[in-house]
Amino acid sequence: MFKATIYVNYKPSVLDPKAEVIKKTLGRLGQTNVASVLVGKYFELTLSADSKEAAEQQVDRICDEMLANVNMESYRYDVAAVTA
Amino acid sequence: MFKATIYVNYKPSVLDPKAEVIKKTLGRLGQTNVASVLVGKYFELTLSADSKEAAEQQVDRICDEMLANVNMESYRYDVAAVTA
Amino acid sequence: MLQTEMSPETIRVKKPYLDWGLTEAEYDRYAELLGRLPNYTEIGLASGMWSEHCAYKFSKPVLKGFWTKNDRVLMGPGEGAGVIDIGEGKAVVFKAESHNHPSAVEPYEGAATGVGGIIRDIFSIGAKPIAVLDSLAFGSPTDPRTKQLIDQVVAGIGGYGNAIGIPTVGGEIRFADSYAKNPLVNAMCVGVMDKAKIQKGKAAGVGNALIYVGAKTGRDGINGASFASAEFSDEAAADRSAVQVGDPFMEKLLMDACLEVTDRHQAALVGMQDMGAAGLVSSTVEMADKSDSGMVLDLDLIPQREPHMTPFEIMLSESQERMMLCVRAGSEDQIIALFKEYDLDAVVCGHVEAGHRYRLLHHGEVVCDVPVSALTSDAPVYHQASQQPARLAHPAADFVPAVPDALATLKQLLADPNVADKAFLYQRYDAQVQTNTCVTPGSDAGVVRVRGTHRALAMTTDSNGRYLYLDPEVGGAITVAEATRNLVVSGAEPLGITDCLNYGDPTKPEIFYELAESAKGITAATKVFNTPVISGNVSLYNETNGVAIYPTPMIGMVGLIEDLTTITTQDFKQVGEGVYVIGATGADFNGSLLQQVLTGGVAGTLMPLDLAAEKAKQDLVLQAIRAHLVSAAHDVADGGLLVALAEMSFGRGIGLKATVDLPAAQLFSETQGRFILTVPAAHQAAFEAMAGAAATHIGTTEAGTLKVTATDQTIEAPVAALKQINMEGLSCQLK
Amino acid sequence: MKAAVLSFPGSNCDADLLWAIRDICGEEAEMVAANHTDLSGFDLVLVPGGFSYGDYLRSGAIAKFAPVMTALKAFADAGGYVIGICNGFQILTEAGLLPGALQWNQSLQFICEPEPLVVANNQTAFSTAYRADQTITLPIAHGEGNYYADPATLAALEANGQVVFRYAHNPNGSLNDIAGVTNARGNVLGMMPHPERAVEALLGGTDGLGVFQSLIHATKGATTVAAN
Ligand SMILES: Nc1ncnc2c1ncn2[C@@H]1O[C@H](COP(=O)(O)OP(=O)(O)O)[C@@H](O)[C@H]1O
Ligand SMILES: [Mg+2]
Repeated sequence: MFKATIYVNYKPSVLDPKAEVIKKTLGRLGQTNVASVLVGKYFELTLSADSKEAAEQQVDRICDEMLANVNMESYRYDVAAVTA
Repeated sequence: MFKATIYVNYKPSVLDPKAEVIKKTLGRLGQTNVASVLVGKYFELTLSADSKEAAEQQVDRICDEMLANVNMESYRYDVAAVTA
Repeated sequence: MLQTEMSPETIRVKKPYLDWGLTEAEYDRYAELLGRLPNYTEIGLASGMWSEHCAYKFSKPVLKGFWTKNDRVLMGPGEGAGVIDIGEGKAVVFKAESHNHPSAVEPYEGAATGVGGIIRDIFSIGAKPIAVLDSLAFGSPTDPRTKQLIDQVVAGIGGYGNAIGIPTVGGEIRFADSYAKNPLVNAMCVGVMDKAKIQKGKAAGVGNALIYVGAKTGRDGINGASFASAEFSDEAAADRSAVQVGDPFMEKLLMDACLEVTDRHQAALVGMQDMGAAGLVSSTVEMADKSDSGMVLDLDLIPQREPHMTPFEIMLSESQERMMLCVRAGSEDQIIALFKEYDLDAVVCGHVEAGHRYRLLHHGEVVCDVPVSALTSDAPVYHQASQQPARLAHPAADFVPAVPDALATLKQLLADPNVADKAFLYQRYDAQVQTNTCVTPGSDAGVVRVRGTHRALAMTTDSNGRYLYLDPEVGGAITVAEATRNLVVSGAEPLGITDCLNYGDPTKPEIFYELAESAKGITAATKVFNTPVISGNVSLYNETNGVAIYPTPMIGMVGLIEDLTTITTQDFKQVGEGVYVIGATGADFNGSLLQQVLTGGVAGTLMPLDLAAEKAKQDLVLQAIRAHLVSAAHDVADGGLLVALAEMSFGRGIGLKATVDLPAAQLFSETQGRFILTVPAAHQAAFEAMAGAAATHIGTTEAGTLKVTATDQTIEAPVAALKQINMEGLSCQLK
Repeated sequence: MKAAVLSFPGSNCDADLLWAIRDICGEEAEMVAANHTDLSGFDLVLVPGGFSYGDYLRSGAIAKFAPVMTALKAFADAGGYVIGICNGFQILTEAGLLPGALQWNQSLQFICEPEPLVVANNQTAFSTAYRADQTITLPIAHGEGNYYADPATLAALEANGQVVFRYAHNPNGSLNDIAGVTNARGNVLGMMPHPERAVEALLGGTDGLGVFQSLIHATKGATTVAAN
C-alpha cells in the first residue's frame, strides 16, 4: 500500500479571499506579527499499486484532473510505501 | 521569523461528505484501488516572535480559536525558524 | 474504548441512566413494564424514547389543549408534519423544529442539520418541500461570540437549504439579552402535495419489510445533546466528536427518491418515517406503535460507518439523512432498486411481526425484547406544578416614555437590531430556487406560487418574547395575531399554524406556568382566527446558569392566496396614493421596543388584545385587498406606527406626508391590531365606503420625504437618510 | 428546436431551466440525466445551476466526470449551442469548455440578490435579443462566482468580444466584472446570473427571456433578431 499526501493551493497570482479574511481578523485581534497567511487543502489517499512510480503516476492524474483546478491552483504530493 | 505549517482535519468519527464523494467518484472512474480518502485543510503562517516557544504558543492559540473548529476538528502544526 | 456493557443487575446498582436523563422512579417504572430488569440496550432505548423530545412528558398535558382541527385539516399533530387542504386537489404540509442546543454548541452544523431534519419531516409525508423559513434569536450583536454565532448559524441554514435547492423565503432574527448564551434556532419547512397521496409513518402487516435508506449510521449525536456535552468537557475524549454533520447532497438524493416512492410506488409502500431524535429506535418503534404491530430488527444489517458499534450506539445514533420505510413483502427488490438508481444505500433490516414486542438482534443474540408500548404510550407523563412568577404578580407602573425629539427616537429604533434591515443576512439564502417565489424576504410574508393552480401560499414566522415575559397568555395570543397580520397584509387567508415552544426548565413551576399560560393564549387566538395547530415542537431547558430565556413560542403560519393577482407587499408603490390606518392607537408602551431601547428591559402590564375586534379588522384588510383596492399593506409591529411607515417607504424610496391626531410619543406605541394600507386615488371612494369608520385617512405618499405631523411635533426626514440608518443598524455592528 | 437540460445528481435548478425553456418559451425540451452518453437530436444543451454532487470539493469539479460530459464536449466541438448557468458555468470551466475558473466570492459568502448587468456584447448567439450596452437585472445566487482567468486569457477574452455580460456593481470580485463569457468559437456561454429566474413578471421580472429568445433564434437559423 502507498500513502499519498497531497497539497493544493492557489497560485500566487490568485487573490485568496479566505487567506485575506484570516489575515485581517488576526490583525484586528492585534496579532500583527503574522506576516503572511496561505490557505490550502490537503488530502491523504491510501492506494494499492505495483510500484511507487505507478502510485505517483496515478496520484498525479487524480490531482491534475480532480483535486486541483490547474487554472488557478497548483499541487504537490509525496507518496510513501506503508504497511497495509 | 518563523514559519508554521498547520494541518486541520475532521476527527475520525465525524462524517466527511467531501471525502465520501471523492472516494465514490474515484470508484466510479475505475480507480477502485484507492482505499481511503482524507480531506483536510492546511495553512502556512509566517510570523515574527521572540522564540520558537513563543511562536508555537501563538500558533496554538490561533489554531484553537480560529483555524480549527475544535468541536469536530483536530489540528497539528510544525513551527520552524526561517530567514525573513 | 467503549463503555463495557453493564449487566442488568449492575445497571440497577450503578444507575448509569441518571446521566442519560432518566430518574430512578422512571427506571423502576420501566422495569415494572418489562417485568424484569432492563439490560443495557433496553435502558438506553428508554432514555431516548422517554426524553422530553420524544415523549413530551412535561408538555403533553399542555399540548393536549391546543385546537387542532377544522374542516380543512387533513392531518393534525402526531405525524411527521400536519396537512391542510388548499383546494384544486392540493394540500400544504408544514412543520417547524428547534435546534437551539445543537446550534449553541456547533452553530454551523447545528443550524444546517436543523434545516435538514425539518425537510425530512415534510417529504416523509410525501410532500415536495417548497420553502424554508428560519426564526432566530440572539443576544446583543455587539458581543463577539454572538457575532460569530449569527454568522455561522446563517451560513449553516444557507449551506443546507441552498445546496438541497429549497428556497428560504422568510423568517426573523430577534435580539434580547435573554438569548445571549442560549440562542434560538427554529426552522420551518413547507411542502405541497396531491392530497390523495398523504403518507403516514406506519409499519403494519406481519411479514412486511423494514427498509433502511440513506446515510450510514455513525457514532454521531448518540443520545442527544446530553451525551454530546458530556463528551466536550472530557479532554481525554478529545479525538472523538459527537457533532452531526449535514450532507445536503445526500438529502437531495434521499428526498427525490422518497418522493418517487410515494408518487409512483404507493401500492408497495406501507409507511415511511424520517429518523430524527433518538434515530433508529424512535422511527421504528413509533411506526410499530401507530399500527399496533410488533417488530424485529437485525442490527447487523444496518449500514454502519464505523466498526464495532454497540446496539446502544446503533439505535440511538442521530446520524443525519436517514429514512425508514415499511414495504409490502414481495416489493422489497423494486424499492431497493429505485434507491440504488439514486446511488443510495437501501437494505431490508427487519420485519413486522405478530404481537406487540419490539425485538432487536445483534450478532445472533436478542439484545432487546420489550413491549412496543413500554417505549411509546407507556412513557411517563407529568402534570407539573404551575405557579405565577413573582414579576407577574406585581407588575411595575405603566411606562411613560419621554420623546422630546421624535425624529431622533425614530432613528434610534430604525437602527435597533430588532428593526434594522437584515437583507445582508438573508441574502445568504437562496430565496428563488424552484422559481416559484413571488415575494422574497423583505416584506411581511414570503409568498410562493403553487404550480398547476392559480394559488399561492404566504408564510411567516413570528415570536415576541418581550411580550410573553410580561404576560404569557396575552403574549401568546399576540404572537398568533401578529402572524395572521403578516399573512393578511400579503393578501392571504391564514390556514393554520405550526409552533416551536421555547422555554426554560419545565420542572420549575414558574416556567411551567409560562408554558401553560401561553398555550392558553395561543389556543384562544387560533380559534378566533380559524388557524388550528397542525404540528409543532417543544424545546425546554433553554437556560443558562439557572436563568431562563424569555418564554418564546415561535409561531409559523401559512396562508392561502386564491388569486395570484392579489399578492400584496409592504412597499409604497407610487406617489399620490392615499395612506390609511386601520386600528386606533393608544399609549401602549409596556413591553414595547421603545421601552426596551430606552430602559434596557421590559416591565409593566402588557397591553390587551381584543381578538374579536382584531379579526374584524383583518377581515376588512383582506376584503379590500381581494377587491384590488389596495396597493401596499403592512402591519404595525415592533417600534409602532412611525417605524412601520418608514419601512413602507424604504422599498422604492417613496415617502409620505401625513397628519395624525396623536402626540408624537404615541407614534412609538405598540397598540395591537393596526394596519397601514395605501389606496390609489381611483379606489379611495370605494375603499372608504367599504371601510367606513374603521379606516383613518392620514395622508398621501410623496416622493423622497417622510413627513408626519403629530399634535406636538413634526417629524420630517429624507427617506434615503432613514433607509441608510436602517440598513447600517445591524450590518455595521456585525462587521 | 429541441433542447436538452442536463441533470446531475444533486442538480437543483434543472427543473427551473426546463420550465423556462419548455413552459415559458414553448420549445420542445427534455431532461437528460448525467449518465446518458448521447446528445444527438438536440439543437441546444442547457447546463443548469444549483449544485452538483454537493460541490464539496470545488463547484463543478465532480460533475465534469459524468458520462454525459463526453457527449457534451462532442456536441460543443461540432458547433452546437451550449449554455451553462451558475453551477453550469462552473462545470463548463472545470471541464475545459470555457476558459478561466470560478473561485469563492470575495466576501466568502453566498449571495442571492437581483443584480444589474450590462450587455457587453449583443452580437453573440446568446444576446442578440438585447440592445448593445443595455442594462438588465438578473438574480444571482452563488458562493463561488468570482471569475478568474490569467492575464493572457483575460486579454484574449476581451479582444475577441467573448465577454457577454458584466456586473454593473461587481458583487463577487470577478475580474473585469465578468458575469458571462463565451468560448472563442462563440457557441458555448457560461454565466453566473440566472436568466431562468427572470422569465415571469409574477416572479419579479422578465429580463432573462432575452437569453432564451436569442438562443431560440440562433438555433432556428434566423439571421437577425429585432432589438427590443
Ligand atoms: N432569518 C431570516 N430569514 C429570512 N428572512 C428573514 C429573516 N429575518 C428577517 N427576515 C425577513 O425580513 C423581513 C422583516 O422581518 P420582520 O421584521 O421579522 O418582519 P415582521 O415584523 O413583518 O414579521 C421579513 O420579510 C422577513 O421574512
Ligand atoms: Mg409585519
